[in-house]
Amino acid sequence: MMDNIPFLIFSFITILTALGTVTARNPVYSVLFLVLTFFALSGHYILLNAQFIAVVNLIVYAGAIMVLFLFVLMLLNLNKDSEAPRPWLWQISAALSAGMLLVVLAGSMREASLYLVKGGPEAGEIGLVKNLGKALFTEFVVPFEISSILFLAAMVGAVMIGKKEKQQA
Amino acid sequence: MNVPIDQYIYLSSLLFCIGVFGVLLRRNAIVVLMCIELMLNAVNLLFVSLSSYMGDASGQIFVFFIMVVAAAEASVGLAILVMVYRNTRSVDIGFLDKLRK
Amino acid sequence: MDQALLIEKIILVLTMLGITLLIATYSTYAERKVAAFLQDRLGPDRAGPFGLLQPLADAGKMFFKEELIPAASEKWLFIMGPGIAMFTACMTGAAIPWGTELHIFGYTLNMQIADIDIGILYIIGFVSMGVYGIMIGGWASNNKYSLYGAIRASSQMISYELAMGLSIIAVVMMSGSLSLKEIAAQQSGMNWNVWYQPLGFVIFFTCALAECNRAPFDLPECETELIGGYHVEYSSMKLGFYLFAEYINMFISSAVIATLYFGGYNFPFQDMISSPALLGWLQFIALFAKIFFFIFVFMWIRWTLPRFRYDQLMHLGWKSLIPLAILNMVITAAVVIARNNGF
Amino acid sequence: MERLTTRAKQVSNKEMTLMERIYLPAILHGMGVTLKHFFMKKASVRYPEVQRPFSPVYRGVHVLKRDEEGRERCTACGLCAVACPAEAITMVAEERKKGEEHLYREEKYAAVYEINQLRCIFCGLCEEACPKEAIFLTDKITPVEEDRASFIYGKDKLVEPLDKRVDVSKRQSWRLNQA
Repeated sequence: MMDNIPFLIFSFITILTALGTVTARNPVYSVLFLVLTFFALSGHYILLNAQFIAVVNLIVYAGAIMVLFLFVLMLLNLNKDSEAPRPWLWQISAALSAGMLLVVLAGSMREASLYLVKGGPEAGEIGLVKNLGKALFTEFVVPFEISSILFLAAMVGAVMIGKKEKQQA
Repeated sequence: MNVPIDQYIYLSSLLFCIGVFGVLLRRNAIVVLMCIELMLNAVNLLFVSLSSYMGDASGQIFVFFIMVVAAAEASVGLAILVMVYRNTRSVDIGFLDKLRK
Repeated sequence: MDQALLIEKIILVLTMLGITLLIATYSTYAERKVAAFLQDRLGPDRAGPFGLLQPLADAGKMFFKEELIPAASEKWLFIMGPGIAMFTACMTGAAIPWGTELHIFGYTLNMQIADIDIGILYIIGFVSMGVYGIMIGGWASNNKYSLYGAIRASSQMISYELAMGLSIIAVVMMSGSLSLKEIAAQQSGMNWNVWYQPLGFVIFFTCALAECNRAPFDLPECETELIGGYHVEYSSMKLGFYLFAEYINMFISSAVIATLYFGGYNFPFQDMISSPALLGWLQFIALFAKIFFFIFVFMWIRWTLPRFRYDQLMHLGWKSLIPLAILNMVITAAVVIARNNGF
Repeated sequence: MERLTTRAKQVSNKEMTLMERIYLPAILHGMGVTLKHFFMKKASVRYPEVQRPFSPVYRGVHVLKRDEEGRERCTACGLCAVACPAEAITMVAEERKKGEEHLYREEKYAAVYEINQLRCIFCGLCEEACPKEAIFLTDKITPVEEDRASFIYGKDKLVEPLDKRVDVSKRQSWRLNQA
């Protein structure tokens, strides 16, 4: 049971900060809670011997995407509690439906054929960048290229959307 | 370390449901986007844990692709939100169903 | 983990943290001296011989100044901001190989705190975290100038991280490893990466300046426009933390530059030294000599070049450095493939 | 038109060459310039230990001179106050009584003589106006005070002490040379 302690700590932080993200009144606090969630998830990844994914998770999510969110929040000056809360009934029904989804998910997972995955995580071989890179550039090279095209399209799209429309006005 | 795989599954289910709860609960479109990121991360956690337990790298590669999609989604989504804010001075998702009426 | 190793690591962590803080402290003194010398002045020379106690005087002043927290600020975030800046700055040093090994009192001390397999990614990760300290502090102050500083800092850091990563990729392709220890070990003698990657070095160095918010890229805190930028509202030791974090970042980025491009702890003709104990010490000294040189260059640039305008900054980052870094990456890739195929 | 400065540079908007657009040579050149200054002789003077010599015409705090027998030279004619562009000098005249001949040289003397050092611009016009060679400016710097009232110097601070005469001969001889 002693071995579980890091896992339990990280899980606790993950759930707590995720709830914080959802419930914080101020969107800036939401962003910061989410960053903490990503840190805790990176901790999980390290426990699972996936160091590369752990660091990339930090760089991409916490270092880039969340900075983007924070940037937009600050740019639009949305940091006041401008959001009117949903009515009570709505809140309760949201909690109910999410909870029901949880029950369904957990129940179906319980019955899933988990006999394939017994024991603990494999000793740190797969998570190493060498193995991941090999898989990425042999087996998954086509999806990789397609994802780069997706990235390019997203970049061009974001720039086009963000541009001020001068010609039409 | 000897955490059974079930616990990771429960954890990521819980995380996913928290994300769903947030999407249902919040009206601020930016926070809703963040809740979607949370759901994506729940899936990531599941992928990584399974990949690690089964000794197969494909799961982690998938996480990689999910991150790509998440980054693309965040950049385009935020660009759209900035434009919406410019036009309506609000990022309330309730504001956007005007087209329906 | 076996206990002796744990103790050794703890000692090493504390020592390196102490050295980092000491160097950061004396960087403030060096900054003032270098600035003065470049401007035909003498600089601080009152506290102690040659003003050597000046950092202590500064620290004392910082500690005893009145602490102000603006009434309209987000109090907790306002306090957290400098802490995050300091924390991320201190965390980065763990992956840098400070030497091969030192022989002290019969012990052999491995001079890297954590030989992380993906050391460079770890450093980039924590550098990209560094922006949170500035953003949170700037936003929580509830002041328009600090908000401007925070927004500038975030956009500047995101923009320059890209070119930085691309220029690192070229180095990684050459050495075939993401581990800083491996990269440093490959550059033994004078076989430094800078001879193969001069363009990459220039790009990396420029980006390092921008990431550290040093002049000419100190837009987040430019005094003339933003009266101090993100730390306008800060006083006493919280301000000190921000300034201190900047100097730690400068030290760490000098160490990274030295490791990636200038051979790390390697120095010319090191094969001629047969005693491993002496070699260990000399390598340690060589690395720090390089680091000090780069810290000096950082300061030298600060007191030579004027600050960029915001559009010039973005222009340089997106339209010059990133295309150049991509070009550098493609050429390196072609050469590496050609070499591997025996041309 | 006559040039106001010799350093004026013609602005040109010509297309920059590639070498110029890289900027690196210019940056390196600039850094060379600053590095040269790094090794140059420093212009600083370590003040309390090293003091730069004053020029002979330096105008500092005033002094009211006495004559050879120790009598105050000032006759309270008020010419200095009239000459003063900053209106820093005020005085109250009084007649010399019997038995005060050893104190005051003329029949009239200044009972009160005040110079406001905060108003004074140290132009030296009082000195020029004085017909009795009574007021001079010395090479002393006004010391620091903590309240404004202390900057109004009365006779206690202005008149030279009997045992510590102020030497203004350098200044006198310089003025003679000028004349």
